[in-house]
Amino acid sequence: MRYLPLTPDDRQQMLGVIGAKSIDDLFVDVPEAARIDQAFDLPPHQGELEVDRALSAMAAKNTSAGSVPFFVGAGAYKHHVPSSVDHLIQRSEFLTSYTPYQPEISQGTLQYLFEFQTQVALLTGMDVANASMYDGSTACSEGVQMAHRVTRRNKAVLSGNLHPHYRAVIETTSKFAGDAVVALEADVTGQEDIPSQIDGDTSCVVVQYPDFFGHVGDLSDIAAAAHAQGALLIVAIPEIVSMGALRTPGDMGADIVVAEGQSIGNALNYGGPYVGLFATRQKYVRQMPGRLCGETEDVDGKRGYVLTLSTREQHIRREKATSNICTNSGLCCLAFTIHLALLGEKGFTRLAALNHESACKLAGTLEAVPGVDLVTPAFFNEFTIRTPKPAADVIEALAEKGVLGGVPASRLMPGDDAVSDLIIVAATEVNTDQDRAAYVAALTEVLS
Amino acid sequence: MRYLPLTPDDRQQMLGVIGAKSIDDLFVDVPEAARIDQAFDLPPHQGELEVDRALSAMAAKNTSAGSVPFFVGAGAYKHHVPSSVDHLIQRSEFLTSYTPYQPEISQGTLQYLFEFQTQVALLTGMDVANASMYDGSTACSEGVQMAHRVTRRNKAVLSGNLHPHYRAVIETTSKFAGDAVVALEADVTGQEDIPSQIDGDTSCVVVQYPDFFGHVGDLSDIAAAAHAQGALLIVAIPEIVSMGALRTPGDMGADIVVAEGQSIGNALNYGGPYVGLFATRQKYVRQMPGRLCGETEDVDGKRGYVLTLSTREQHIRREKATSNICTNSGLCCLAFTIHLALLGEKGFTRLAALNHESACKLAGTLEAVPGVDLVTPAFFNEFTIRTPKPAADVIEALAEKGVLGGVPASRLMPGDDAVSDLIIVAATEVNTDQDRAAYVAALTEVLS
Amino acid sequence: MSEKVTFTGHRGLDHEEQLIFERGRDAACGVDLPAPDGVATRLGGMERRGGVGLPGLSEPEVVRHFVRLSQKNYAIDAGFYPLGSCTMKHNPRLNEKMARLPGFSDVHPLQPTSTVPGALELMSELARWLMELTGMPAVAMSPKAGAHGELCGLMAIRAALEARGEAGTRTRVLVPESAHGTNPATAAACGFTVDAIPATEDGRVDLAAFEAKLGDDVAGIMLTNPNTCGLFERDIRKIADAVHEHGGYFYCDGANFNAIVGRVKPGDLGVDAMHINLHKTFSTPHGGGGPGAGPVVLSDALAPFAPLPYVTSTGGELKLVEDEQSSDADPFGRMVAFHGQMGMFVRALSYMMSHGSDGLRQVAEDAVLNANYVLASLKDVMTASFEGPCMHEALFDDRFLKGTGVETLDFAKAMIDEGYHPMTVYFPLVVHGAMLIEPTETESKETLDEFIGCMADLARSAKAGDKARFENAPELTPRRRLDETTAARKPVLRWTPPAPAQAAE
Amino acid sequence: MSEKVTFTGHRGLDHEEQLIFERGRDAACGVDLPAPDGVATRLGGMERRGGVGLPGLSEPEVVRHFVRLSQKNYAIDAGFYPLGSCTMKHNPRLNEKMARLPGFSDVHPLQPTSTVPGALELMSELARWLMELTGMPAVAMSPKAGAHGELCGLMAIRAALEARGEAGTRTRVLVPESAHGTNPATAAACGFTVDAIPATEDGRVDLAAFEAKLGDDVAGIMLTNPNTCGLFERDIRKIADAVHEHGGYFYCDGANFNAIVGRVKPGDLGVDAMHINLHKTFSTPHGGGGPGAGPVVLSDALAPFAPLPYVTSTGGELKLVEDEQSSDADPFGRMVAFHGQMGMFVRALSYMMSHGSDGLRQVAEDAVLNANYVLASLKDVMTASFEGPCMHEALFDDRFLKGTGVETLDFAKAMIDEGYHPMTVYFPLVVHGAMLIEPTETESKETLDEFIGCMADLARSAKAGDKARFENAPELTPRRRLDETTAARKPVLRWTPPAPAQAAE
Ligand SMILES: Cc1ncc(COP(=O)(O)O)c(C=O)c1O
Ligand SMILES: Cc1ncc(COP(=O)(O)O)c(C=O)c1O
Repeated sequence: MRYLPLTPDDRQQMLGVIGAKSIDDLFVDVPEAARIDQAFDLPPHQGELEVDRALSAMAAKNTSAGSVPFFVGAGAYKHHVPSSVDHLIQRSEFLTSYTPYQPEISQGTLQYLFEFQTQVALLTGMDVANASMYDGSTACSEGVQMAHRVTRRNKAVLSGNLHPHYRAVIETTSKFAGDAVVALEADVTGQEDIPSQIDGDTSCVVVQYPDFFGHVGDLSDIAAAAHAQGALLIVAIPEIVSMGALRTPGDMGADIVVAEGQSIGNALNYGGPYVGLFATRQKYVRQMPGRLCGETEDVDGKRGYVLTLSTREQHIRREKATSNICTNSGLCCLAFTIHLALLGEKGFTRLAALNHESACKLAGTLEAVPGVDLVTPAFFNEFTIRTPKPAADVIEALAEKGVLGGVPASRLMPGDDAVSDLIIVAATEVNTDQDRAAYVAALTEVLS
Repeated sequence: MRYLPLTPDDRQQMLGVIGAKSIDDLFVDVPEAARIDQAFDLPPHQGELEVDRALSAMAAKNTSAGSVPFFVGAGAYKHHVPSSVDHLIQRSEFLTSYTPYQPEISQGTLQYLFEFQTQVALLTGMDVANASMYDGSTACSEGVQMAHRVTRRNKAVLSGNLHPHYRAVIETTSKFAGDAVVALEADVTGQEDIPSQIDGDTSCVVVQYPDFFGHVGDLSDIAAAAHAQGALLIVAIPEIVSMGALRTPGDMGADIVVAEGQSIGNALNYGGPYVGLFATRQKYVRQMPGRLCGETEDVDGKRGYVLTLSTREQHIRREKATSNICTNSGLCCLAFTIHLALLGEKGFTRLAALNHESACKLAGTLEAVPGVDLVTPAFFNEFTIRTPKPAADVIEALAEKGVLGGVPASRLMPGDDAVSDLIIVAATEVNTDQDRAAYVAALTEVLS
Repeated sequence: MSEKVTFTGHRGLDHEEQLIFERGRDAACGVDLPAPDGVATRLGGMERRGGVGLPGLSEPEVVRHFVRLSQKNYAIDAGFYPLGSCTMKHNPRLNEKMARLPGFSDVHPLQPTSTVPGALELMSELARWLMELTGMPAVAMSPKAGAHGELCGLMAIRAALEARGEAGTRTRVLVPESAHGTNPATAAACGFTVDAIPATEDGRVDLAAFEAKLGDDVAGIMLTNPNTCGLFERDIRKIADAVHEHGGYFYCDGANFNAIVGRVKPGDLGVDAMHINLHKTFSTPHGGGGPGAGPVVLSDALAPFAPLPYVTSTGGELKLVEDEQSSDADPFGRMVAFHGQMGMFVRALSYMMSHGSDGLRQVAEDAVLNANYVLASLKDVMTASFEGPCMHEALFDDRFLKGTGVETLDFAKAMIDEGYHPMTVYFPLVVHGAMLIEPTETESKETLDEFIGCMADLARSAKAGDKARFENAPELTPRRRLDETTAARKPVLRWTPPAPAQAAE
Repeated sequence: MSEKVTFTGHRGLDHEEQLIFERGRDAACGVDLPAPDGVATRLGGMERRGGVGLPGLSEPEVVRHFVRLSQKNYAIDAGFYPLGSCTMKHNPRLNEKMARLPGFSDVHPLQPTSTVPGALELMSELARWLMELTGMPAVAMSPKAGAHGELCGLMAIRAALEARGEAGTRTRVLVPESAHGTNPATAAACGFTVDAIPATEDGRVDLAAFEAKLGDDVAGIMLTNPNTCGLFERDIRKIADAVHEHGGYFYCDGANFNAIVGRVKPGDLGVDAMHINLHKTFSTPHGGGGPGAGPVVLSDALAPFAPLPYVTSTGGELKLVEDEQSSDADPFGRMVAFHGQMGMFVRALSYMMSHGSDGLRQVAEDAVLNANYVLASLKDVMTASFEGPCMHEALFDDRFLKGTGVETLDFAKAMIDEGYHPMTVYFPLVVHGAMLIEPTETESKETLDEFIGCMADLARSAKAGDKARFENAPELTPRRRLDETTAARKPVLRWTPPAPAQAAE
């Protein structure tokens, strides 16, 4: 078996050194009843060629985003990732190392984490960021928990236009942690009144930006209202590319910013692995979840980096830790850091402009399809349309025509009749004129 | 432009340091008439996404070997290459370095070349091998030139069953070098009488093993006949995997062995880059073409490797060099070395057995197709069949049915009527029962 | 072997490397994007104010930067990395290739399910392997890492208690002292109080102490098996039965499943929930800290509460259940957006299929054999913490260093100079100055022999009083020991532009 | 910065690594292949006798072995590599990805041409770019590297002479002294005699000497432009005309086309044949020594003799011409099996399309600017061999080291300790102790400034008599200076199994 270096001879010799007669001697502590000798109902080992063929056949059954006009978003986005990103993250020294517990031989990982933290802080307009969470949704839930710790309160107010999965994760976590959640109804107009929901028990308000339907609006009033009550404003950003075009949450008074970083450097991967971004104000640093990398010096006075403020973490603080997270999204951070380094200021802002323009062009043509209404007057690269037929059916019919046209809001808000005719449509720099034309043609047909 | 680090500011500053007003000042030595200012009839720069799309569209027009039942050989073979091979050869330190002129910082390249040389010597049954030639055909031609140097004669006798491209390369080179070539007629039976062609002027005999039609036979008599006349035996091996199953040329008295190494570690690549293997007897080392890597010690007494015997080479010996080769097939050697290291003794011999078995199975079923004759009674993984219709038409008809069934001998021997009904068919470990069944079904239809 | 000081600070192949922020130039860029056409924007007045502050670099600069950074890292691919509890085994490149097939990597979690039958097939096939190997009837696939899997398991337990109306009373979770930090942290995050169980002299749960702690307020136990001392909990079946008798559930931390896969089915041990670190047992790469994946197998008692989403199969037809409305069961909620770590699923399945039923059993056997070989070879030069055979990792403590002035940390740092990544140190907490060595099954006897020789030599050195070899270590690395105290006291967590030169006052 | 000796021989991240032959075990294997079914063989009695002698290693061992070897190499991706004449520029990964598209990498050279229209399209598109950029009417695509391209060009010249009935008389080829070794070697391989032309004081061909050598027996001249001193041959047009007048042909070595692409068309200079190193000008990676590709552009005079195979286009329809029977022209023969370096063609076209017409011109300008910046910045501390602006590379000689006891080689080795790959040394032969620095256009000003600073510091050191810095260099590398003399005197070119212990006599 190709991954196992020990030969039968080696095994014999080693058993001899150990003083064991057979390998079974080493499993003596296993209760007899639990020792398995019969085979599993699983196939035997296979060569590369056979495994490759079997998995390739499975993969071939899926319609990949790059192979069709593609407009699906709602929390994960199809972008072009430069080829050097994937090349670099596969370098053995990045791919096959672990958490930088030994900083002397982990400066590579530590330095990119420091760069990542800086990038995230810059993008969100915040002071500091951690070295990643699993994804946007779990980062968001961790944000709520942190707000509870900071404010010593335990009620979170959630915008109704928060991604339903994010909301569900917060609700699930809060339910078991014994925390309260006030979740507003979805508001397709983007006009919900959040400030009125905030009271003296509120630890935090969670809003999404751009929101689930694509609306972009000023959050300063919400921040002010929250702060007035001693609560924190948490802003969740599912499409981090938007930060190349939009005012930052930091600029509008956010206390915690969480985001899904997938768009930069990472593939769609049917939902994971992704990378959760987590940023906050300097003063809250010691309440942050997750790993932090900090600058320091070695004994020769050379600048270097280490994991720091570990006393917040589970391996030191155990049940008093700020989070239970251990393994995070290391390699996805790296992909993010490299892609963003390639983009730089010019590339990142242009990428955002191209995304917005792609969405504007698409919105313009879809609006013109008879029966279709644009629900979101202002947006970044994602907007919502209302169709005269049930959105889920429309999307299915489009898929049959080879166009992946977006996400029916009903898929994520299954109980809510008010959204059954809404499609959330995303457009990015990868969409071409032909893609848009194909969408319009297919949609026109489906609706006629 | 993403690959160019200089900014307009940088350029200005640098011109200042140089004391030039504009970049044109640096091109003053170009005759005025030759200075170009008009644009070329070529598109402007493009982003990754655009280039990727354009080239992917071109690639998609080709039928890849892995996507169909595939039996094409005649000097290049479809094998499975383990994924770690391509991963490792893309490591920056291998991919973006050059000829190891500075051994202190090139031990990685030098050590694998030393391992490569050893592997090639073992496979061919020879004493020593060089660090690669461009491919099998050019290696073969270099072998002839070397034989001329060793024997101080200049007439080469070529078997008629030498790959026509190899023969053409030798003839072309020899024509301009002023050397004589006696090339026999192709002999489909594999019974040609070579010894009778050797005389006192003959510097070398070149035979292919297995030969162009797939025949395998003992070369000892040819070696003896050559040696009796003071000539050398050059054996060309287009399918190096055969060395896992067949007697080595070294074992049969060959003096120079050249081979195409593509099968191990390297993709089909529509014909290149490939890797030429070149092995010989110890006593002829100083007449070898190409680079050689040798073992030595550094000033601290540690074992290390260097390029050696460079006085044979063009950069030292100039017009007296043993060859004009400079850039060779470095990275293809590396792929070869890694793949063969993964295979090892067990894997390599089993791979050869599987190839042979695949061919035996295929030959067995094709033989049974009405009208088809097997021309080669003994073979390794490639054999020749005679079909009742012109082979070129049969192959084209098979391709239309989605089966790439081999090479019509007439494609490579266009003048020779005797071969117009012959198809050279290769089978390897990648062929499945389904592939074979598809071939038989398609062939039966085509011939009916 | 030189004290040579260089002008550039670089040292041969080892390059000093600044931060990208220190190298960037405004006009440089590492991508070529077309200029926008200038269509009217619809940002609703929410345009970004001011620049982002990102550095501009060309592609060659970016590539070189990250290549240089990589060269400052230790990695499995480059050397022996016996980091206990982390299972740093070989990461086959086939798995990377499979995960990058566009049919897996380039599909969106919310594109119509009808367009991704192969994705559902992959998840369901991986689930089948996991259930068969663990002998458990259900598996929750979405957790994103081990700790997240723990949370999933405890939530399922709590949901089951709720269904029984006992969530309010059963609030205590028993956690052995030797447990990984994520265990107590998770229990707390899930609203439980944590009650520590002491270990016996032989490194297992103290059965008497454990039984004494059982009671009506106990929600369950979180037990790691094989445990973090690398030992099989001999009384595991008794523990399971006892906790069940007392109305609690048995959460098993399966991070060490590597040691027993193919030889023991956790289902036979009375486990109610167990997470599996795909990035340990099934070799998805550790990637400098992640990502991982932590599917949780569940017993019949907990299966109904498995979180959303999940894939069901009826008559061979696969269906993705994403919301309560479509669920026949009682999912306790949702742990994450979308469906889990698909990229890791592909890699893990590729690994499992490569090994097959026979190979996975061999994996456990070789992992255990390698650990015992190290244990047997070093027990006379170092101090093994416990008697008898270990499972996949060998635990030593610092008694052999007593009086030498060398501490576990120094010993670890000296190993770095010798070309090794140190073992896990100071964990588990149940022994003093712990050194937890996990060789994994993908290391050869030759590698172990070299390692054993080196460890013996270091132990001899320490005993012979050669303190300098340890105190000054590491000396041969891109950086030497770093000042962690200052780092924590005055945290510098991001780059900031240098302050402009102060005007003279 | 430590003299520390280690037990293992490893030094931190730098591992000693044996040969695979020294680590192999018979029973180990790095692949899983199914057992053959046992069908009767048809080898005709030609079974291999005895084993091959290959070592057996598992996949993890093989991966680690080659990763460790890689870590002993310098590379462009890791640092500045100003190896003159070799154009060590950035190798974009996009090109690697494109070359691996199955439609390019997994197609066979002899599968029916009807199944590879995209391959012909790619070759013809690349040919179009090369012809347009060089201003030449034809290109032979099959040569496998620069030297092979030279051979192709000289064969075309000889074929043309043959067609004129002058092959027997025109046997002399003029080659400047400064030429790359492949030039004279190629001329000789093609049956010509080589006649060297001296250089002028300013590093160009001595026009008078050249003209004096012209005559009826001259087949042509092989002239490198820009030449190997990094200078544009100002008289190139005159040289071309003179050689043409005398009935000869002008072969231009285009290895340095990088310096002028987009600014000068060799076709305007009277060139008859010129090879282009795709692995230099168009950035296909150097791969530790290859592979490269050396297409040759041809003038109208030589085009009819271009070798087989080639692609023609009639009315947009592409056709692959593989044999004389199907050719309308007079191909001089065939240089290689199949159709050339397709994998390199894809990479080169990807590179060209990325830069475009505008970008390629910028490539030349930046390459020349970078070289002149180095020249201007170092001409006072080192000795520049020639006056005036250079093209893409700056040539220095060892006059500035006179009396220091430091030689060019020592200077180069000291650069290694400072983190650089040395420039090309002792080439070209026309100056003493040559140092040929080619920065390429993909290096930033910051990198050049750091390099210039270091070179100045080294020059100061040498002049200040700090010989140790040079003589002992390199000290910070995996190996220090190696004994090349013994290597050549008693060549050990392969591993051989250790001899069994000798019986006592
Ligand atoms: C015993 C044990 N439990 C739980 C975990 C947590 O797993 P993860 O890091 O994937 O969250 C670990 C990982 O370090 C572990 O070793
Ligand atoms: C000036 C010059 N001519 C010719 C060559 C030969 O090219 P290749 O190495 O591709 O055969 C080189 C390469 O080193 C060169 O620099």
